Amino acid sequence: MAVTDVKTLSPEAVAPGAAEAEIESSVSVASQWQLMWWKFRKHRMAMAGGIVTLIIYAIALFVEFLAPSSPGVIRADYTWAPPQRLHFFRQTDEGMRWDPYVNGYKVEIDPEALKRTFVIDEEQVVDAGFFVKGEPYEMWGLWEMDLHFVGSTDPEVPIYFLGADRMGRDLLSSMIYGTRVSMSIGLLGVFMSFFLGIMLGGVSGFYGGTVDNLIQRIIEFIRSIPTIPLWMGLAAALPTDWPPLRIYFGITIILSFIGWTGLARVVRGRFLSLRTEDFVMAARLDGANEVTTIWRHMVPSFFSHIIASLTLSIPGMILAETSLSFLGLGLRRPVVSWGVLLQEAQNIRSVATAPWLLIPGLAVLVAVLALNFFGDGLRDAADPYNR
Amino acid sequence: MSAQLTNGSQHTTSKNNSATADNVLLDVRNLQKWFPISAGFFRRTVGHVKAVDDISFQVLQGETVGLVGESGCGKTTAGRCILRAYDLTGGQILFQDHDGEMVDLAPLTNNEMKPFRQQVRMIFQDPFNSLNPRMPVIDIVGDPLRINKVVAGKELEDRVASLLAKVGLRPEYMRRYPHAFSGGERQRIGIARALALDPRLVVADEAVSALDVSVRAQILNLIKDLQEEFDLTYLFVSHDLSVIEYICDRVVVMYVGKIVEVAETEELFAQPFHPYTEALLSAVPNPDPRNRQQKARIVLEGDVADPANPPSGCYFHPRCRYVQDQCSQETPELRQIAPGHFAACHFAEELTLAGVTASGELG
Amino acid sequence: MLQFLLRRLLYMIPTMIAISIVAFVIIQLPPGDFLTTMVASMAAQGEDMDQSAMRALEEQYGLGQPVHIQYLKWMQGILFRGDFGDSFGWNKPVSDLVWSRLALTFVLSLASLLFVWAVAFPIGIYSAVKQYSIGDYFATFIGFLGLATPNFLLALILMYIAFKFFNQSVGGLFSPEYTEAPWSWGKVADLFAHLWVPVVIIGTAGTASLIRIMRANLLDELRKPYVVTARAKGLPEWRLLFKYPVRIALNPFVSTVGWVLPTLVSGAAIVSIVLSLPTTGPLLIRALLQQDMYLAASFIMLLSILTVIGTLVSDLLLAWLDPRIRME
Amino acid sequence: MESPILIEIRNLKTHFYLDEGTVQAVNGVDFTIHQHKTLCVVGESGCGKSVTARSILQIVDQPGRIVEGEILYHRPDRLAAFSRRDAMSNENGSNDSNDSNGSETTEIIDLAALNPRGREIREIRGQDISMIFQEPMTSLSPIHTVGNQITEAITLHTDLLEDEAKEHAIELLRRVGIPRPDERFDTYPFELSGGMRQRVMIAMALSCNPALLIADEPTTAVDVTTQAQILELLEELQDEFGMAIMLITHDLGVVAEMADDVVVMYLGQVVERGDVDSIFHDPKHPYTQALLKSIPRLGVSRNRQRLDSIRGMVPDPYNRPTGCMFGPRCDHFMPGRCDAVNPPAIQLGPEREVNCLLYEEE
Repeated sequence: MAVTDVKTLSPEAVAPGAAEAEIESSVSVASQWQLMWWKFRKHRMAMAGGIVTLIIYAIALFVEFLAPSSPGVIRADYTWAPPQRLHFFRQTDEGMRWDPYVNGYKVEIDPEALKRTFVIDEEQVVDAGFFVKGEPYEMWGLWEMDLHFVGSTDPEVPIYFLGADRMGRDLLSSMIYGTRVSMSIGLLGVFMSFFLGIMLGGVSGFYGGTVDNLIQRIIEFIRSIPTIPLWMGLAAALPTDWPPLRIYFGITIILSFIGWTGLARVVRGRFLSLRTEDFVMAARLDGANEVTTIWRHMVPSFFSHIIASLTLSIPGMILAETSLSFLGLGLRRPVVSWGVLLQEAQNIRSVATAPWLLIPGLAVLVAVLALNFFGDGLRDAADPYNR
Repeated sequence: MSAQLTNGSQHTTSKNNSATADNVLLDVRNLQKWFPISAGFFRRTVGHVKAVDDISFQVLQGETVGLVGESGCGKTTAGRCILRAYDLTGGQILFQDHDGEMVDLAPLTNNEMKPFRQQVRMIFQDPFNSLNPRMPVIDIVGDPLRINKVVAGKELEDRVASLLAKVGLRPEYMRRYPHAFSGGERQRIGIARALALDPRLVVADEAVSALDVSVRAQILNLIKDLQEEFDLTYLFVSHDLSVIEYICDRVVVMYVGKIVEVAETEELFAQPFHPYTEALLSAVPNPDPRNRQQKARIVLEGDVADPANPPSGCYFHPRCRYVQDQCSQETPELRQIAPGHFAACHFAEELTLAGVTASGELG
Repeated sequence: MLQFLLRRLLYMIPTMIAISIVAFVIIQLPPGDFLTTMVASMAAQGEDMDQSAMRALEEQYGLGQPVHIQYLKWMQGILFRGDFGDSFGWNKPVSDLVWSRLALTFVLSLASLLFVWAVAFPIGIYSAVKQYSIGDYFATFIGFLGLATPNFLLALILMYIAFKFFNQSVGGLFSPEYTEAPWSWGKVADLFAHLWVPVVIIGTAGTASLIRIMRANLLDELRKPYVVTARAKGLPEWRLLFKYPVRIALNPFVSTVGWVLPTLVSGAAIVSIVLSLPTTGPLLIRALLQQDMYLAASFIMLLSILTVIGTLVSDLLLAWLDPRIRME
Repeated sequence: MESPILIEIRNLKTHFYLDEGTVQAVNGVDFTIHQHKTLCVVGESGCGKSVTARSILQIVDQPGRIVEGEILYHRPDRLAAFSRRDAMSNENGSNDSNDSNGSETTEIIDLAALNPRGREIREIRGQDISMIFQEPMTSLSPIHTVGNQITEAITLHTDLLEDEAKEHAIELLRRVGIPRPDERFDTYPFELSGGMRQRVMIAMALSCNPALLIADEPTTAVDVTTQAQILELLEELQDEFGMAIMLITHDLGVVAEMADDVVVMYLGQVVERGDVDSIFHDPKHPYTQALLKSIPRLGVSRNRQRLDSIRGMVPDPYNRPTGCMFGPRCDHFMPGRCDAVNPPAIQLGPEREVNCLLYEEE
């Protein structure tokens, strides 16, 4: 099937032999979305990226259930506790048996620095399990639950699959909660810049002339300012006494303030080139008014490109938020994002003592990579009629 | 056709067009279209490309008028102005309404244009760009019907089916998208779209230029057949003189935004009055190797003038082999040289120019 | 060409004015000012500031006046006296603080730009000419990885590796013995010995995207008919490659300075904070947190102007390279 | 055909290997080009005429390559070639080309067997065989001056010094009818009109006095009056330089005006070949016959008889018919024969062949 897809896109495609008639006609009546899907499906890295992206967003959706505990729980007696590996099988007299557990900690004193450090004690066993009852939470803020995907069977003894930070907070739980914030801030920022970009780019591209000229100058201007200093300035402008949620929205607005320029350029470019397309003129000559021409003919022609550009701009947003929060200018606890978590690793001393604090960076890396591959594939598939 | 021959005398320039015969469908008067050239930071207009500069001609009911010239002569722009795809810089486009009244399309707003958009339709050059690739054929051909609320629902489907059958496509293909068709078939879809609203005037802009030789004849024949069947009037824009000769009753020759000659096809090809027309005819390669030796080809010097910066006087004078002093100073008017035969050349009467004889040789 | 240069210079004036306004306004946005921040921090330590002292400070810094007056005074100082106002936090004129740091930022950004080009150019060409080869896939993969890694994370990882396995610190731009020393050849050499670490870190993301751009440009050019013409002349492949498609693909490549430079300056700011380099970054963030108005505004403005000038230079370079633009 | 053979193409097959399948762009083509003659290859888009031309110079675009066949180049004596060059450099020497008519061929090279990136083929490109293309705008580098691009071709194949080459290039520009050639030497292609650019291309192609000039649709992108200029120029230059011309076109009018010999192609195969008069006045293959009837002719079609069109359309390259390529559209289609056998070339006379079963002798 995949082989015939592209074949029939060639301009000289004609009535086929009887054997191929069925496949042929399914391609003949395929809409642009079907053609795009067929094209996208062949792009392996993009498919993989898409799947990973979906998984990450699924995690973001079910954080309360997936996280072993809440991200804010401070346990001063577990400062910088190292990660505990989850063992699935336990050695017993009758052989290996399914019974998840982790090894406990013992405290060692570093004789030189006179520092207390935790090390894994192979002797101790802490029982762990899947679908365990633990700390109660409100699922999506709607109903009470206490079921956790994975965790310690004894609520009194915490387990740190990915270690603890300097205040004994569980890194894994924080990271899972951070997924929701980091992934959604990108999405929200992108939707806001999408709105601005479509509006201003559309006006610019469709009407042209003075308006276009003005908007173009503004875009050029915004793009010539280095983003991080600008973002830093704007982020520092957010009052420190704002509640976390308002800060969160403040940051999305700041991120989209610059993000829209890129999209506006794409939209404008599309409008400009479409305006001169013959089929758009044909629609006008059919008697279609401006609104119909735009919505029925022009927008569908670049909508897929816009979706691709949107996908490709989410990673930028995620990276920007991470950088700002890392610097202490973005989000602050109790809101956790990957950037907020990475702030714990800001100086070499903490990194040296607790290298696992860098793990949220890995989450950023995976998410951004997946989105980039996904977006790249979308962009390639966005124009199925490319001759 | 003979009726139009006698009518030719009424076909005139702006000077003496007081009378309009009943069978004048389209009367273009002093049509002008200038495109601004802008430059600099503030996009100031620094000049104009005079794509169409003051042209007048008429199209009679039921005839095919050819608009011919080289690229950049303004023939496509003129066609699009008549369709009101562009706003005019100046002039009138008088179109005979159903009740016989002449209506000027030039000042109409988009809304006021709507009833006329049904009567004046267009066939595009490029069969690939002119069909929205994201729409199935039924929408492409049916949209004009839907927008103008002619028919809807099942009836619309039937109408599209019969239109497709008319242009030689299988009606069952109406759910297909353009990508499933070849160039020739797409051009048929474009023709079906143009015919959907029972138009009276069809502007065909290089309708066969992008097609392969073997398909071109099919489409030319189709265009001719449809004219008979639906009593259509064509304005046929093309650079290909042999196609023009085949399909047109009357020909308007343009050079750098101006009309240089208008005549019945047969007369124009047999006895041109403008040196540019002569050169054009002479440049067309003759598909018979035996005529090669007899032909004294006129090869024009230089290139087509720049419409943003045309030469003085007659725009053709720098390339004309009969050029006189007068030509660079005075702009020649389009005037009647013989009945129904107009040319814009100071020396049209004095010159004896070569045309094409019926055997295909140059006389 | 001269006319082109003049026109471009003229375009810069409104941009510069707009930048100065934006920089100033951003700093004014947060409620309160340096004094309230100071009072708040003093209050937190249980101290009190007396009213008359506050009034005197307010007077001194002109904080009571409307914003536009403050802006105009500030601009006046800059334009006529090169005076960027005083830093509240440091109690020094801003101009004493910015220039040396700005110069280092400039050196760092320029070095990063050169690094980015030097790396992206050959790899991009290789990737395009050997499309779909293993090397191409490898470059593409590394490119994506580079794009996905935040600068500061790379800095942290490098620091960790250096600390853990080589037991040395990679921060700073100078060895301790040169930090306070006056400029000398030794210090310059020391600077270059330290420079490569931040340059590599800052340059990674830019290199990755430039490789992709170079590759895409060159692939486009390689398909153009003039390549066939040149081949039909009998040119050897390598000579053909460098004289025509590479040379033409260079133009869009050069024009990328326009957006690569702001990214590099941004990257330099954040990496400097992590690696504690004596550039604008750490000082800017401190100024922002303290609402040290003139210092922060001056930094933002000067950094922006630096990139605007960089873009201008790239435009001129482009015009020099491409006759179509030059003769427009 | 008294003129000696220059290029002999035997069973040439050039295929393109794409993800979607193999396109047999050229599939078993045979023909001959004679010295000092003009051969026109005519056919519709996708018939493989352009790929055939590019195969001769081994400059077929990437996924395509020659898979079978021979392209035998009978290299004329270079001494004769040099004498032609001398004839050219003393401008006034008008019609010297007849002198070199009898030039002996010293070696025969199979171009199809040469390494496409090797030295041998590069020495032939631009020197023995040169080429001009359809779109003179994109076929010239936009950022190098025309002088630079012509001079490069000269210095590449001769040992002329830079300023001698420049002199020669200006001479060539003058010869192809470019006014003020010494000024135009330093202009960029975008400053010239389409016709002028095509002249520059021609000047470049003739710079080393080739034995064969391949012109791939040289007038398709230009206006009819410019087309007349270019064709006239080519004829003049052929008289003067004595090279053979292989002209690729879809325009039968151009063929009638220019050709000595004609090759008609359809879907990657030759369907008919012969001298120009017999192709136009005694066409044998149903495709050639139909093609000639389907074009409107100036003067002739004035009496408005309907054009005889060919039914259907050119099949797409992945769905080639079995047997005769033209079978599904042919009026003389013989079921069971035409769809079973790919018709072989049938000799009708010297240099006159048709690939059609109708002419098969029982």
